[in-house]
Amino acid sequence: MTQQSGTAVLSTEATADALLVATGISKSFGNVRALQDVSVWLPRGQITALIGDNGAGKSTLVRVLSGVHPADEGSLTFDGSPVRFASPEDARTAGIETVHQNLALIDDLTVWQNLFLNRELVRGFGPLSFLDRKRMQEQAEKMLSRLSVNVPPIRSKVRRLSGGQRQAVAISRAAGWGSKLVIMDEPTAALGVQETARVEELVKGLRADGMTVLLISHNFDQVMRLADQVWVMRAGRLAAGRRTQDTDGEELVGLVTGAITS
Amino acid sequence: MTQQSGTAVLSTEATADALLVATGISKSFGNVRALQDVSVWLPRGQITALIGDNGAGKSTLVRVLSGVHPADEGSLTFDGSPVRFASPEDARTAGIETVHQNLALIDDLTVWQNLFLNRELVRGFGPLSFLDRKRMQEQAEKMLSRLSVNVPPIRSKVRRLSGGQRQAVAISRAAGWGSKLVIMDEPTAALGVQETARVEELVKGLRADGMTVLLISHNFDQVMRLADQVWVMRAGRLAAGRRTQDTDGEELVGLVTGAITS
Amino acid sequence: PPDRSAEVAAIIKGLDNPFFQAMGQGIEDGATGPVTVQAAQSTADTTGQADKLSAVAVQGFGCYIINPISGTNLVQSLSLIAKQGKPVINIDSPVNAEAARLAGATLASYVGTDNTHAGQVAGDFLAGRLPAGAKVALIGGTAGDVTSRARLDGFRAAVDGKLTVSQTVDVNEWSRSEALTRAEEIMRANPDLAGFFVANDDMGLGVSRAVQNAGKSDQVRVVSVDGVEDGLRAVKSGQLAATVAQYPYTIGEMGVEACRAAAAGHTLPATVNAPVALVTQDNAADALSAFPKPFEQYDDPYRQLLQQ
Amino acid sequence: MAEAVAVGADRESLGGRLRDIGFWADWAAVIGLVALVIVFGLASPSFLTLGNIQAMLVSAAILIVLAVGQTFVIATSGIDLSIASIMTFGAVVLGLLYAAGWPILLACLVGVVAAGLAGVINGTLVAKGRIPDFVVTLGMFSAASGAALILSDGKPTQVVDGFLLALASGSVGPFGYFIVVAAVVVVVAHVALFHTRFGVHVLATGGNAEGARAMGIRTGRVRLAVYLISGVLAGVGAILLVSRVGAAEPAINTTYLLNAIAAVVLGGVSLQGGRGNILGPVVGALLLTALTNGLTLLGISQYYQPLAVGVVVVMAALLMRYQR
Amino acid sequence: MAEAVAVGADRESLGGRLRDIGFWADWAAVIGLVALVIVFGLASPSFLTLGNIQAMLVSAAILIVLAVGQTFVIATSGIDLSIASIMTFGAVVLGLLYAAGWPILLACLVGVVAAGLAGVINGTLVAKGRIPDFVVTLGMFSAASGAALILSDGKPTQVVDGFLLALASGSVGPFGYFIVVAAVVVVVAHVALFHTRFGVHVLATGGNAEGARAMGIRTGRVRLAVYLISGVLAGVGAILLVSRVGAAEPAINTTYLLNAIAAVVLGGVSLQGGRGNILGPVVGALLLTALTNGLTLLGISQYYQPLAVGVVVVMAALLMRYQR
Ligand SMILES: Nc1ncnc2c1ncn2[C@@H]1O[C@H](COP(=O)(O)OP(=O)(O)OP(=O)(O)O)[C@@H](O)[C@H]1O
Ligand SMILES: Nc1ncnc2c1ncn2[C@@H]1O[C@H](COP(=O)(O)OP(=O)(O)OP(=O)(O)O)[C@@H](O)[C@H]1O
Ligand SMILES: O[C@@H]1[C@H](O)[C@H](O)CO[C@H]1O
Ligand SMILES: [Mg+2]
Ligand SMILES: [Mg+2]
Repeated sequence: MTQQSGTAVLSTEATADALLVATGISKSFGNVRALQDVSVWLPRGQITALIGDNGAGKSTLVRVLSGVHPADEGSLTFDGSPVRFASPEDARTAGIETVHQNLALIDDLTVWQNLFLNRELVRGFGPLSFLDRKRMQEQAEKMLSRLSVNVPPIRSKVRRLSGGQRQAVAISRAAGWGSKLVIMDEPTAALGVQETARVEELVKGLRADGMTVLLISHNFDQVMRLADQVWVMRAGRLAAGRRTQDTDGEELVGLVTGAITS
Repeated sequence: MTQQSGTAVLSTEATADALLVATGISKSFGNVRALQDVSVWLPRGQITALIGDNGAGKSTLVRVLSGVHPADEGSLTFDGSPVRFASPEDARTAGIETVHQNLALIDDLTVWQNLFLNRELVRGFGPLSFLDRKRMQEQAEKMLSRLSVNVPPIRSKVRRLSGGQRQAVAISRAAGWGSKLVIMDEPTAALGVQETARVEELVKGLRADGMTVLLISHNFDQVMRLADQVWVMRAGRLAAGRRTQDTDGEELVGLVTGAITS
Repeated sequence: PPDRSAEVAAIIKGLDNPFFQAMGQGIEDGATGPVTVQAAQSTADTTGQADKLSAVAVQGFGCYIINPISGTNLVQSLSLIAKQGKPVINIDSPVNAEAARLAGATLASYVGTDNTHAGQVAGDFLAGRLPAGAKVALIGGTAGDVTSRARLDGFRAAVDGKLTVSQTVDVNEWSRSEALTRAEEIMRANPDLAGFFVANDDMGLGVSRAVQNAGKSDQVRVVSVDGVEDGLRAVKSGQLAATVAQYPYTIGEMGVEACRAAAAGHTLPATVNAPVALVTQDNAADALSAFPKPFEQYDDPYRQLLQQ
Repeated sequence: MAEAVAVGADRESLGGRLRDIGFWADWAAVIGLVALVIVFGLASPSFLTLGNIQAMLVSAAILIVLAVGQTFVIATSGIDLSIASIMTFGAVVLGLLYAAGWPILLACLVGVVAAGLAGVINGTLVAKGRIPDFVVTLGMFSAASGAALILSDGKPTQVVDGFLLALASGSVGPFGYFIVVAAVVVVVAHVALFHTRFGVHVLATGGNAEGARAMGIRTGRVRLAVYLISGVLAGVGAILLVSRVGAAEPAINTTYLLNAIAAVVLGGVSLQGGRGNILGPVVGALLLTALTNGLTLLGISQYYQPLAVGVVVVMAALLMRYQR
Repeated sequence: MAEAVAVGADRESLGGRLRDIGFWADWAAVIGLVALVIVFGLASPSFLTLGNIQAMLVSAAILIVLAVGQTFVIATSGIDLSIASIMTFGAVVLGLLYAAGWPILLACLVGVVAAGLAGVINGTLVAKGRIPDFVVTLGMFSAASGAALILSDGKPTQVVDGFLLALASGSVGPFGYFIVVAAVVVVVAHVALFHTRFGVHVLATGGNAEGARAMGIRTGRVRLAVYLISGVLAGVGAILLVSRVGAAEPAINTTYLLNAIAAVVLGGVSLQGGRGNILGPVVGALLLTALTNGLTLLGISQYYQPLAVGVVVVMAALLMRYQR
């Protein structure tokens, strides 16, 4: 199974069918250079994985793509046109939904309120718009049932959920908005077998629906199972890119650790 | 590889060589019955895994064993004598160190201060005991170097660490106190390949040093690699117990999901 | 540092009360040269006032005027001034003599009104107007405030055996709105209440408002202390039955005159009584037109010294 | 069918609630108020008269308005220590404009605008300047009372005006205008907090600002808005205050500051933010008002009043710790 | 060799620190103080005279002692709103015992013990009663001032005593006893916070109480201890206060409450807890004292003083937001 070397190396030159192209992204926090000249692209309608060791800069890249942090340098092209995301709202409006590593759930709000956060449904118009609770609750039920085995009533507060249940809520939220790109930062790290399987199904379902997915994962088996393409980061830099069919878990480990270069 | 049925089923009757025996543990939070009549035991000097789906009650059982929550019902025997842990300090004094799922790190303290939390070294005596910073920093360096590839200077604050780095600090702390039992609640969930491998080495090292380990994990490959014995929980109850050599990943999945009963 | 030995520094009590504004104004108007007037942050700010006196003391003024919040709070700072041998004029509230002696602080002169006396004047007035045994209630300023307590004590002593004091409440920070609320409640608990004695005019105006709101203007009389301009107006219009005017303006003015007299080498009288006048509807018009000065003749021994 | 199930579930959960100490804890302020009303009602015949109840409501009105403003700020995990001095500042502006001959309605409006502006400064420093709420509003506490003193030169201004007089003494049926104003503020605030997107964003900002931001909520604007609300309500409080005492006074009332916070806390709103509740603080304000009212009616020595307030606050909190 | 490297690393990090705005932010209070000293020193020739500096230090002493107590509480993410009224309560106890003929030292001791007991009540309610700090101490703010009024019957007690007089006016070299007392408190507090296990546990409790508990730290006891410290220091403040004003007065000075918190905040201690610093609050207290002193020397109307305090607090905070 193991192919030695000579694997097709992915160029950082974007192809025409890329949904998102990031070029030369750098980002520092004080003295910490979290990202240095990172260029990646995500093929439209495919699942791209982003892997790398702890502290490699994966979450930082995710936050740049989703508008949380502005990049210090570099540019983004999304769906054919250059974009600058000044805020997460900009990225969401453009069609990028993100499941952050820390989930971005509001503990004291209910499950349905979290699902509709900043996407609340209202009745009326202008200053006389009031929340349409009933409709949100109904839709929330549907959004969750697609995914989870063991989700508590949608009216309970998120604070009461177990780690896995929380993850399920955050993923349902990102998947629920008919967006173009869904970014998931280690979505199955805290999940049990059944939930992990469900999430993997869901990710495949998103692709089947024509969505593009960026998946951060430490689980290389999962990456090999799901992804069409893989970017590898090491210490803040892009280390390599591969089509999944041209690589295997062993090579990925080597690229992540630096045992194999390029 | 796959053995069908007829596997040796582990009795919840403790054997004489058990380091810790928990009998009939129940615990509710308001209306949520997180644990119901759970009896398990941990063989001395071995690695025992605890698996189960999200919300099965694993973390709650860990918190009972480590003195964070008192059990509503049930009893504990540790190292041959009955114990009641009124506080985490009691459990630590008895020789139980825990890596909690939320890590229990203090963000605004340094790495070395976290490693020595509530185990601070002092000079002088009585009310005139002052912290021996130098000695703590030196020892901290040693504690960490055993484990981690990518740990920042021990004088930096924990707040600045990445998820994986934080996990590494919490694990080093639990492993560093020559305790009898080390409990780890999903210690590698957020870790990269290299760190995961290191942690697994460390867990084996603890066993080699004669310590007993209780490992909570969703990763069944890891469980099969490391553990000598496995307890399976489902919805707050003990579902099954197995010696690792008598089972396999497939059976574990079945037990966790409830597809296989007993 | 510049030579300020020809200048006067005054440290007075309050910050946000017309009583002390008038006092400050009197000090400034009475002075012939530069004066510095500073006040404490509130009438509970004993140490803050002491700090201010210490601060001006290091500047070497030629004369100091003090209106202490309590009998002893300025004594430490006074001992600093004593070392400079500069005259200190005590106005309004007196410094505790024993404490001053222990600290080695000497006072050149005291001019002020006795707050207990002011309360007595008010008490005599109400006792004269109301039938024997009529019910009155007392409203004081911040609990524990020295001036408020002296006024209330004086009032109680004067009406003892003549009127019935049904209730006493204190109002935090001498707040007009809280005084109003308390007065409403007291009237409700005591439907037969005939009068209020209120420890200052500002609160007195709130209490008279409560009386009006309750439609009891004919039945309940309000007397307060201070004689600030709004108070005098209220007496004139009948909202207040009377106010005991203490002429803070004149007290301030006499304070600077005392400084001038001391500078001129005169020996000052130990104690000078500032004028106190009971202002009722009869003389309110006169009082208003003379404001901020007293409308009756009064003794000013300092001015006499200066005119010699 | 699905409907029926949902309703059934709700009913069950209501029943469950009543058996849960958490439910009672959530309502600690109400229980405290009821207990006080019973005790005082038995002890003083005047306490439960219509007149006294009306008067209590009137005198609670300012505190209610301030507590509602404070609630919005606290729900974002902020705190507004400047609320009472902004009220003073608004009152002084109102009074000076009135004294300068402006029409009363315009003077009131500008007073509210001035108070709102002070709120905007708070909000801007908190949101854009990223300074902690406590520090900003501690600074504004000083600055606004200083501004009030400077503008008024330390002197109160009499405001004797028909409109304000009517506001203080008039009523709709048994309810004084003050109560009507407070009720309108309460209803609008409740709707804003629980039935609009803005309200959800306030709670989200207070619960997990970083998470809210990641979801695209402009937490800076939310913070600015709550301080604006708090400032404007302090301005409304200023109108009521001037109308009540017939004068605009530069003295700050620290009692209002501490009581406005105490009312919110008694109302079960966590200072951690993320949880809001409008009716709780209203009940808290009523409780504090009833307490002083009752003690005054009973003629209990004024020295015992602060002690009683302290004990009640702590006792209500002892119940409240079982809050969910 | 290992030594040499460590030292080198430290040196480098000091150099790095100076280039980092975070370093300056951490020292905002010091920078503010230095700026004030320069401005006032130029504007008023009396400001930098020995006499004035001594007077400022004396007048800052009480505030410093209270701010140190407040710092311990804030480091556990609590807040003590009752500190000024506990000081008043302690002063009244001291005064009454003195008036009853007790020896002065015993009266002082019992005053401190009484204040410490009030702190223990705070701590017990916070730790065992699990009531939020803000609520408990808001309650105690009322209760302690009520107790002071009841005990003293609202009357001040003259305490004219040789020992206290000497305390207020005596000095060791150029340093008044007040300054010596404050300095001892500061040094002991610094050592306790940074060089003992207790100090680490205070910071851990404030930073992450749940985590600290999981590590076996008795966070309840830690909370109790910080309120005890805060109470005892309020008692020490009471001795200084009585000594300074020559009387035990039952009216509380609310300036101390707000200034003690402002000093801590100016000193760069986060109200979120988990971070502590003793010298910062001391500098904060000096800054607030120097500000009032300088404005008084310049003869600026007292109406501008609250405004100036507010502006300085906010400006220091603007620098502080770059804090690390
Ligand atoms: N807000 C921040 N401030 C300072 N440093 C940061 C911040 N966020 C990230 N870093 C630093 O940037 C580097 C990259 O962190 P990042 O979280 O992107 O890593 P990661 O690849 O997601 O790691 P993990 O697999 O552990 O989640 C780390 O050294 C981290 O400490
Ligand atoms: N402090 C608490 N208060 C209320 N409910 C709780 C609390 N802790 C846990 N629970 C509930 O108890 C149940 C068991 O939770 P627990 O965290 O033990 O699960 P777990 O097996 O560790 O799950 P995961 O794999 O997701 O970590 C869940 O339903 C959870 O919501
Ligand atoms: O004498 C003054 C005035 O009456 C003032 O109104 C309040 O404080 C008192 O000390
Ligand atoms: Mg990450
Ligand atoms: Mg768990």
